[in-house]
Amino acid sequence: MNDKIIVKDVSFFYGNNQAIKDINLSAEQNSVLALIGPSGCGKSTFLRCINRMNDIIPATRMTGEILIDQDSIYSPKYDVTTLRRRVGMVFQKSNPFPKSIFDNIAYGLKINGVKDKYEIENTVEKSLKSTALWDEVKDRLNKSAMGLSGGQQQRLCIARTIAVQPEVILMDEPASALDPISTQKIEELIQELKKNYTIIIVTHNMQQAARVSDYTAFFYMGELIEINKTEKIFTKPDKIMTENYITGKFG
Amino acid sequence: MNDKIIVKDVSFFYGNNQAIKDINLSAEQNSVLALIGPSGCGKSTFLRCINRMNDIIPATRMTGEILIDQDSIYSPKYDVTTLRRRVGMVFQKSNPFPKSIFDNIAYGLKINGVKDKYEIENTVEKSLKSTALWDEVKDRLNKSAMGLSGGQQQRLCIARTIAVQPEVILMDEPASALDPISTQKIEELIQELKKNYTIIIVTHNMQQAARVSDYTAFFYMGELIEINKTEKIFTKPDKIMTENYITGKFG
Amino acid sequence: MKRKSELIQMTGFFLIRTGTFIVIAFLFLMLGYIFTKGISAISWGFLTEMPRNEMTKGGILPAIVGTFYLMIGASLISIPVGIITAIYLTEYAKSPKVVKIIRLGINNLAGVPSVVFGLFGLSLFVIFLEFGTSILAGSLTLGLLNLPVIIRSTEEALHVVPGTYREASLSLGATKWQTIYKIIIPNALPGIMTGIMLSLGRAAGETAPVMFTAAAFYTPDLPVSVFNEVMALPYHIYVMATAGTHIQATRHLQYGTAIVLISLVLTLNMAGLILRYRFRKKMK
Amino acid sequence: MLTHLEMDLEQIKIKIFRMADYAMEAVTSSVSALKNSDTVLAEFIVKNDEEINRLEIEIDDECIKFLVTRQPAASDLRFILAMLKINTDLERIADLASNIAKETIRINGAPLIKPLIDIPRMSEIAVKMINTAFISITEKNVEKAKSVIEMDREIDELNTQIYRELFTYMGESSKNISQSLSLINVAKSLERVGDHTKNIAERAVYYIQGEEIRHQKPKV
Amino acid sequence: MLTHLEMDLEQIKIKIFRMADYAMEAVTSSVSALKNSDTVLAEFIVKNDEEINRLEIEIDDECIKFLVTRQPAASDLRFILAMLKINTDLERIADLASNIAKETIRINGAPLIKPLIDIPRMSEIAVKMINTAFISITEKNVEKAKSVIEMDREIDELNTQIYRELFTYMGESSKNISQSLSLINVAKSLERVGDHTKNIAERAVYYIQGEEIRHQKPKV
Amino acid sequence: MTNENKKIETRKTNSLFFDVLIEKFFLIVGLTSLFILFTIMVFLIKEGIPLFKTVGVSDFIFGKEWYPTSDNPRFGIFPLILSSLYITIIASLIAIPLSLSVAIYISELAGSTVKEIVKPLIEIIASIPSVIIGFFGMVVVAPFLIEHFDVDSGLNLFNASLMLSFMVIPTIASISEDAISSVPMSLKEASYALGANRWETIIHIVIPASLSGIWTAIILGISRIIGETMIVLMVAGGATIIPSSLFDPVRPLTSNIAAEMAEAAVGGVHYRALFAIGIMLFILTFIFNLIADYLSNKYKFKMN
Ligand SMILES: Nc1ncnc2c1ncn2[C@@H]1O[C@H](COP(=O)(O)OP(=O)(O)OP(=O)(O)O)[C@@H](O)[C@H]1O
Ligand SMILES: Nc1ncnc2c1ncn2[C@@H]1O[C@H](COP(=O)(O)OP(=O)(O)OP(=O)(O)O)[C@@H](O)[C@H]1O
Ligand SMILES: [Mg+2]
Ligand SMILES: [Mg+2]
Ligand SMILES: O=P([O-])([O-])[O-]
Repeated sequence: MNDKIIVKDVSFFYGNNQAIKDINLSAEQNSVLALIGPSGCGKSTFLRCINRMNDIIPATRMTGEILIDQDSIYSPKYDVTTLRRRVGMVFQKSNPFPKSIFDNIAYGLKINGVKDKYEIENTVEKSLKSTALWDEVKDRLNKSAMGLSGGQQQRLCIARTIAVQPEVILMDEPASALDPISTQKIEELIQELKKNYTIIIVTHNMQQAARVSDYTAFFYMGELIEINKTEKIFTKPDKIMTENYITGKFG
Repeated sequence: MNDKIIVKDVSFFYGNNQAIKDINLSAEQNSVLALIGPSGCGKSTFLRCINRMNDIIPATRMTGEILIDQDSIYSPKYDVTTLRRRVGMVFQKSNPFPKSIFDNIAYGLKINGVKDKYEIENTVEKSLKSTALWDEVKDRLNKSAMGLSGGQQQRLCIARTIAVQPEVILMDEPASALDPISTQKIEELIQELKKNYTIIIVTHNMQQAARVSDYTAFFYMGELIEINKTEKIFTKPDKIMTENYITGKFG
Repeated sequence: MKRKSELIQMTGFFLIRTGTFIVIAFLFLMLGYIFTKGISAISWGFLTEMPRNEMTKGGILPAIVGTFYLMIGASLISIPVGIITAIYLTEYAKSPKVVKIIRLGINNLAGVPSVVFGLFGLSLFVIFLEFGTSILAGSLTLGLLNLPVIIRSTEEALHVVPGTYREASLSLGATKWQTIYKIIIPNALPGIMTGIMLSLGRAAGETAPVMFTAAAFYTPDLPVSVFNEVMALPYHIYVMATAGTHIQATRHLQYGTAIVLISLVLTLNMAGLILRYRFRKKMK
Repeated sequence: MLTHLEMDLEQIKIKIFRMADYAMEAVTSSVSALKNSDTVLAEFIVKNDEEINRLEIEIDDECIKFLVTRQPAASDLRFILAMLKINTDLERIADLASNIAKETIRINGAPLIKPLIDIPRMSEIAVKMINTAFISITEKNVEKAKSVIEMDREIDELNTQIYRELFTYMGESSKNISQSLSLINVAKSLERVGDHTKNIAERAVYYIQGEEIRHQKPKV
Repeated sequence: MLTHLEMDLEQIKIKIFRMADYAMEAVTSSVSALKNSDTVLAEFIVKNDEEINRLEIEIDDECIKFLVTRQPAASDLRFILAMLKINTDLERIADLASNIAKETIRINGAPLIKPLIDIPRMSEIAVKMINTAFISITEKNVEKAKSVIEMDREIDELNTQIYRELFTYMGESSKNISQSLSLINVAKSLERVGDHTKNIAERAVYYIQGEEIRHQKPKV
Repeated sequence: MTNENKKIETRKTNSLFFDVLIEKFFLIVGLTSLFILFTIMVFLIKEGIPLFKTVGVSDFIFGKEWYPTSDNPRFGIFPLILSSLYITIIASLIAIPLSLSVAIYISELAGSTVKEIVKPLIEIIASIPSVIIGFFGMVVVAPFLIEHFDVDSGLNLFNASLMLSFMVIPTIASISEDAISSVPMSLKEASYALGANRWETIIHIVIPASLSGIWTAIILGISRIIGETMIVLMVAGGATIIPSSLFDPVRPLTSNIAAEMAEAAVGGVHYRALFAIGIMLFILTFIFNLIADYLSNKYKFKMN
């Protein structure tokens, strides 16, 4: 099987508070996996386990194992900065650096040791093109990224992420702060990106999950209730909890 | 006709920047009117014209006329604080005062000159009941409102608004910061409230507009493109612009 | 490649930690030194008696009292004016230009060296208005000096009150003043108190302006009128340490006075900081 | 307490059940009109079809409204989709009943060439099928829905039987031809009512368990 | 560049057009098999119906997927709803074609009692109706869709005519009865093809202009 | 319903009038600060400018001798200016790196407990009256310098700079720290997510993003150093010479005013000369504050 990511018995604790419980799942290469569930159910926490972004939160603890390409990413010999380069992340609120558009993308390359100016320029252009941003910004590469619209900023953040050639892209509600039109653009982009990347996306918006993903995982109170083909989840989920959530008959 | 609100040729300027242009529409008594349109199209601006909340923004200007129950609310003899009591407003982010739950609701009564303790208690209970919050908070009326969940806070804000017996309720994306379950509760509530109030709601979420409203107005670049029965707008809009927006074929 | 950046990181962190350590160490060194040297001078008598024997004996009561008078006098000016100015700026001022100009004025007032305030107090209050070197002149000078402190911290406190509270209150039909009085000020109160505490501390510690406008090297009696000169703690330290006839003999009294002054100022500031901490936490 | 969503669904359910009642009523009455040569009743049935047509459009509209406003998923979506199609089937069933009534009108009180036994039997089965199909929807009972599909066999067989019988009649005397053709038509119509009911049952199964069972066995 | 949404819609459109092609093909071939007593072709048509059934389910699934994932509104929603129902109609048309083919098989190469003129004429009209209905969808042309509804009249008339003719034949000789019944059945089937196509056209109008025109004139 | 309505309807029209009145009153009070600033200028000018009837502007500024009380008084403040300048430069050189270390330490390195301790400590330094720091410089640092550095007097340029830097470190550190902490976590996360380590993130993302805030802090710090009186009065040594070594005693502008005001006859030339120095200080700090103001506005804009 071509499972890019395999998650085994993962639990995560904020202090004594267990945020996720014994999660087991796997994500196929070149597919989009959507994580849905009510607020606070642990979607973001789970996502951030995958690139060890939770490491930077003090007093937290993870148990279980996550394998990417069969390598255990929490093993001591796995370098966390390498992991994060391989597993890119896009956040809920677009967060471009207060630098020029060009430098925003070049930054990741530079800290990863790329020095060749030509190569950097090339990659910047390529990344902007693959996020359909090139035409919109090519005349203002040296202007501040803060001058872009919200949707453009978010696409810039995606471009910045793919510039360092990750294999997996994690997205934590990447479109929830955007208007419908920008949201649509991001969704189109995700569809394109899955040709080359394995994508895991957290979203509050069930329809968004339905639109963009191949698989959907439903979380509730820190537990994985159901993971299944997206179409199945949205037309005929196996679990009654999922059904109730999907149809809005919750609580 | 029982038009509660009639808007005639309303334009609004932030400095020299015209945010809305010659809006004409009317809102029926005891109906829900939804305002939809892309970000920055002037929905909030328009909404805030109706209770003269824009008055507090310096260097702005309005032209045209707004009638509520046939009275021109911008006429010099119309008292703006009376207007705001009659036209309640609920905001995007729930904003309870950092007081007790009880005091949050009592505040509006007190500033409006209600002194009778019994009357205040009565109204607090009634308002909480009509926002379906009473059972959830009746044992903690003297606890701080900040301890409520986001959705409860938003319902508290609605309760606070209806406590002063408005006739119209304006809502500016009242559920956009809430999770789906709380959103659903708010939507249910709106359906209930329309029995007694005339409601105008701004929403980014077209499906929300479809669900809760009787009439929908589509704004674009400060102009009112189309106002119509909600069902009509969502199945067979008259204007091609509306059609494109509704079906996500924009830009 | 990654090894190298880890090495750079270690070096950088080491330097930063060292720098911080130096600063903290210096603080402890200073406070520790002053306290160990001066603690023996502190006694009930030291705090409550008049100085004797050309101030080589006895207590520092007049300096303490004088400092309190100056603090209170300064507050009477700076607190009302400061708070009202801040409210005007955040709540009322409509034209951004007016706000900008006033705020520029305040910022510059804050930047005026205290010795220049001293000069100003001297020329306006002491000489021009003929208050003489007096509590009144000193209080006015310190009050003006403190004005920006109060304005700024009050402004900050008002700004932290979310704009949505204002909107919510107005949308319920409250007038502007009702909104300010019932919603905004109560919420900003801890923040405002912080400013008051900090400004009191500052008034207690300022030397240069007091030196020109209010302070006497020695007064035999406690002041009875606002037109009296007073002794003040900081000036007392300065004078005893530099100009007295018995500099070495009064060393431990100087340390003692320093302890009193430090304690006073730190208590006020601590109170201010705690208030601010609570306030910020609450506002989050 | 029902949510507005549940109330909307209930509304649609109530209407489609009313529609089913109309359809069953129409089938029963049309055959009894034929049996009793009751032209008046037959005419009433033809007329009443318009009412059913109106209801069909109403239900479709409500389903569309529900789709637009509720964005249903999972069982709610399946319910609406099933209703949209069941609605069409019911309307068609009513149409077929009105066809039967038209044959009665055509026969116009002439004495029947043979006592009607199998045709009322067919109509009974058809009505029972419709009834069972809708019970299966209410009870979310897949077995009941599948039993409807079984019952359709009976109807098909009865139809073949009637066809043969009338075929023989026609050969015996050419006088019989006209009425035989009418009766064949009636039987054929009832067979089609069965077909549509089978469709309804299949859609019920789809609604209940989200599985497509159409065309699993080759159609007759 | 097409968005994914437009691509999805296009995908559904392509499939439903393929389905329409199959249906037209089936109708034409079934009548030509009858005319040429081509039992082999008839058998092939019956067999091929399964392929169409498969396609029907596929299209339904895609429509449902579209509803779930795209939450369509306005014209997109009308399109999907129209497709869902048109799909059922097309499948039914193919069924009817296969019914015709089954009659051919039943006749089993026996010489025809009369030269077939009106029946091929009916099938021609039916195919033209289907074609026009789908052109009206592509071109969003309401007039064309409405013309389909007119054409259905012709088919109905031809059916009545054929029925009368064959009724006469049957009276003339009881030998003719069996084949006449078959041909009546074929004509009736074609008439129903016309009915379903009329439905398709009505749904096209709904898609194009969002207006319900079903049942505006009382049905025949 | 209508009954209750009426109750609410009988509202206070007079409160509206009250509102207008309050607004007017607040406006007047709000203008006080400007008025004070203006009055300060007026009085400084009134007392200081007449000096230039007797002493030329360039003699005043570039004159190398300051003998205000001699029979042939000379009022050249060039040595004072240089003293101020040197002290400012040296104090800044000490203070800036240390302040930034503290700021970065608090906002980026310290754990939450350590942070809650260190931050108040820094704010404590900020509140210690300068006279205490001066006192410490006099009685502890000066003897220490004499003992270990073989200098004639412990009260000198270096000691003053050291004490001044200690005084401004909290100012610079806490404003910088505010700027650094207000760099959104999301930016740092973005950097980590690209594979950067903490140091790279601090250097390439956090500092650049907070640079104008840090600059504001530095400018304000420098402005405070220039304006500080008591420390230099107590530990700078007080010699009106042009310093030639780090350990020369010096007399900056501020301490000069403080030291001599008491002995200057009101209205006399000496008195006016001291006010003229006050004018200089006023202008100097005014300029610095304008710069800081400009920077902090720019900074605010960027963060939005
Ligand atoms: N930094 C943290 N410290 C302590 N608890 C946390 C922290 N972050 C999250 N939690 C808790 O962990 C649980 C899961 O949170 P998480 O953010 O993963 O939920 P989520 O599903 O992403 O919710 P949302 O949809 O609101 O983003 C929640 O109960 C939350 O309160
Ligand atoms: N306070 C303000 N000062 C100046 N311009 C403003 C102000 N508020 C809004 N605008 C401008 O007016 C236009 C309309 O803004 P408005 O907030 O009404 O849009 P909106 O439709 O509510 O958008 P959104 O959906 O993002 O809330 C925008 O171009 C906006 O930039
Ligand atoms: Mg989250
Ligand atoms: Mg808005
Ligand atoms: O509806 P039918 O005519 O195909 O049974």
